[in-house]
Amino acid sequence: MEALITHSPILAIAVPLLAAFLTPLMGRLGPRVRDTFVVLVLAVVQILVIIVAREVYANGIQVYVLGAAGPSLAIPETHMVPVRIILEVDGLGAFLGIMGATVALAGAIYSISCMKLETGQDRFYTLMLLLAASMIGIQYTGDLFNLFVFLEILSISGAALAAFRTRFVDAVEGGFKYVIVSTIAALLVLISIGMFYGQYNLLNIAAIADAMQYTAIDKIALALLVVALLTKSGAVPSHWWVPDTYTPAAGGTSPIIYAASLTCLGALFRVVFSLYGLKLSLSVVGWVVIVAGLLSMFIGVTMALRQTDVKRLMTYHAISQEGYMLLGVGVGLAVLGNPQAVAAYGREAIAGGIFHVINNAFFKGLLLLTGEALFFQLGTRDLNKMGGLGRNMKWTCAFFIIGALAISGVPPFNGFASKLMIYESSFHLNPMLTIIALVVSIMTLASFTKVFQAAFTGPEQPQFAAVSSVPLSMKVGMGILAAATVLFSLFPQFVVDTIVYPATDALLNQTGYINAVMGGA
Amino acid sequence: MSTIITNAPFIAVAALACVGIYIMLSQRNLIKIVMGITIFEAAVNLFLVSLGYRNDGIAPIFTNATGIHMVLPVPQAMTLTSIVIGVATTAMMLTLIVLIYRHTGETDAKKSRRVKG
Amino acid sequence: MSASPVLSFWAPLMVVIAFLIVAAITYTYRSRGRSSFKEDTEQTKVFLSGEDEPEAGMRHVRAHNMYWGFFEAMKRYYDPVVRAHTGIANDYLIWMFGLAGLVGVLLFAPGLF
Amino acid sequence: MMSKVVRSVARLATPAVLTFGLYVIMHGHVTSGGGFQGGAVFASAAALLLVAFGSERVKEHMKIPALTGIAVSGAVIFIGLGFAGLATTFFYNLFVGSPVFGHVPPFGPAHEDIWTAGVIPLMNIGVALNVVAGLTAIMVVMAIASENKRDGE
Repeated sequence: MEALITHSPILAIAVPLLAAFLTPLMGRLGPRVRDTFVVLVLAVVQILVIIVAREVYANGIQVYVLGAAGPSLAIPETHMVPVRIILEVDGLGAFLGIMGATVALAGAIYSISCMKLETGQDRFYTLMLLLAASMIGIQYTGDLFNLFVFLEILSISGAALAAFRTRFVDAVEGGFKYVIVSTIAALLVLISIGMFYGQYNLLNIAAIADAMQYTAIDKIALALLVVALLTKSGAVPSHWWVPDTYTPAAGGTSPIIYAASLTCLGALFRVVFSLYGLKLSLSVVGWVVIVAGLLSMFIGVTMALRQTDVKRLMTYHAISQEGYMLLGVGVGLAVLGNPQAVAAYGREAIAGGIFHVINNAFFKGLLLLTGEALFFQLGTRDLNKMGGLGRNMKWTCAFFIIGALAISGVPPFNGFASKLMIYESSFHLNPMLTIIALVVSIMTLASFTKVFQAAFTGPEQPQFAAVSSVPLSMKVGMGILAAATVLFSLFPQFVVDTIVYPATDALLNQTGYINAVMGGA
Repeated sequence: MSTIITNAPFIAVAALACVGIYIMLSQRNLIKIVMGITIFEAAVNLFLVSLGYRNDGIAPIFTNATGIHMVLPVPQAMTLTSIVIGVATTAMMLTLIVLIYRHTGETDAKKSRRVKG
Repeated sequence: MSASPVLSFWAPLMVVIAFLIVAAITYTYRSRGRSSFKEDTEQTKVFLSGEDEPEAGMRHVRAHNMYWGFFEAMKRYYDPVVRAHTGIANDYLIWMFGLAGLVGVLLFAPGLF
Repeated sequence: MMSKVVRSVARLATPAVLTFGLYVIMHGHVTSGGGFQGGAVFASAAALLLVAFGSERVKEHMKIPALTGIAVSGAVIFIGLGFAGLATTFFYNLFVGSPVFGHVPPFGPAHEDIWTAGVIPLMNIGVALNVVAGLTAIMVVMAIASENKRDGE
């Protein structure tokens, strides 16, 4: 048991990675064996990330050194700096690990029925497990180059999953756009890694943060990292690929790809808070993040209002909700240099942004799954052709209502709790921010009313009279996310105190992050 | 003069990166976009390798050699990893272009576009 | 690890209980409604005057009809924004490199804010 | 299918290419090279065969499911070796001092002793299997795709 806890950070990455390559072998034993295997592996990953999280919240940052004589031997005796690949799990990493594993589990269970008739399912599940492994890897790693490698695994598997149903032209196109955008983003990250290595001869995030001088080259590297990770997380003004990619994503993968882009948002927070911390020009970067957040919110929601493709509408909301997270964290970042302001509202703002990340992964994932369920049953995503589906697809309708109310911030759902935290704290920085956020929230409700009205209400349409309820595994997949949403809605205080504030404090405590690897007081 | 020679790899990096970015941004043909990405990738790889260069250095296959200049092995390992990943992404992009061509009969980014707005 | 100052006054269970009470009241009120209403009779027809009911497809307000006035009023905002979403791969990369340049310039121009 | 000259040269060159690839793979831990480089050289033989004999004949001998199996087993070897070190840490070099590649080289210039470096040569083999099969599969699939298109036109 002790050994399991010590090795759990690497196991959470290595188990899905190994399972990904075992899946084709399992596929030769039959589809049922393979599906069970995949779901079991993801359940194990879920348990592992919870073990990691418990350990992190109880005993502080967990460091795991790969290939060393001991898992916590960060700096070899003959060297002054860390040379091995180091996993460093802090509150934020553990938090986003839980998010990624939960969404991956729900998506995998959902896909069992949804993908039953597709060809090449072995490859599908391989890619899904690779995506899950890379998602957790990005959060857990303490090494910049390792981060790049996981980003690339994420891009390739994500693009392949987006383009998986190659019989649809939009799927292929979405996959292509995703792969070129994320390749360039990853190359920008690689350039900045080269810039750090050229200056400091280091690759470890904590070690670079310790040695950081904030030179001109570091500024260029910061610009590249911020833009690359903003792009990967799908913030305006480089959000263009998001709707193209998520909309055609096969089966239960669209929430997983969405969680993957939220993971990239987590990597952005890691870079800004843990790598640069107080050394960067806080107000500039803070306001860049805030403006990106406001633009994402507003453009995302206004573009969503006019969509008639149900999943495309939801993906524009993904952009819009990402704006809230950026707004919250940006407000905290802008005042990071001022301890009083941080204590008064900055910490609250960051906590609101981070809480919104996990809330969104659940209810947005749920909505994307309901959109896919409509496509699965009707063969079309066009809202103009739908109507009266609430009669035949009761479960989907119920899950849709939960997701739609939560995302619009209607009390008592968790979307309201996290948005409330963002409104309250951003108001202190500038009241305009809060007003825009409120208007966007209203427009979110308006556009989901449109979906509900167009798809689920109204008279029964004759062409959809034979539509039946979705298969069991799809209900279970949606049910997991719906249950998580409802739980988070009913006990927001508990969730915020146990997992959100530790993640926030991990971001704010840069010295703690550095000392976990570099030693010292 | 010597500064030019020591900085020659970085000048080449800048030139390659500019060529790559120009191709990516200006060419509408999907395969040309991929070519631009590959050139940009080559620039990044060259950048990494040149970072590890030491004057009169030798290949880093020695154990604790003292008094001998060795080029840094870590950037080489990073470059190799990036090349491997580059192969995978290029294969992926080209496969998707083949599929796009099968669906639409076009390799032009504008004419083969099916979703927008 | 202090409690959130904002969420300390936020009690979702209270909202749920209030919702249940209101729902109960509404349900009692509804059940006291006219008992002469019968389903599947003339009463449920759309037109009381006896006109023919249009087909199901015609009775439903389609998605593209919704918020028409809003889009019309916001035309000056929507036209450029929608046009910017070209869907061409090159444009995505142009925005990305442009953004990188912009952020780089902002970082080198402190005192701007 | 190319002319007889090309085919003959390809027949002659293929064993040499394969040998060189194998050399690069097996000496990855003492000289420049390694699993990926050697694997790429090895797979270039497949490219040579594809060019010389055309995809029609090559795809009879290189079946995609078999290649997938090889690639998967290579990856499993690599990660499995990582798991094998788990008694200490993941990716721990557990073969140091053992008869399998276990020699510890003396300090100074490398002695070209192939029995050094512990798990690293084994990992090179795993990587090489993956790369050989992966690259070959990519080339075969692309060749088949282009052939199909030519028929369609």
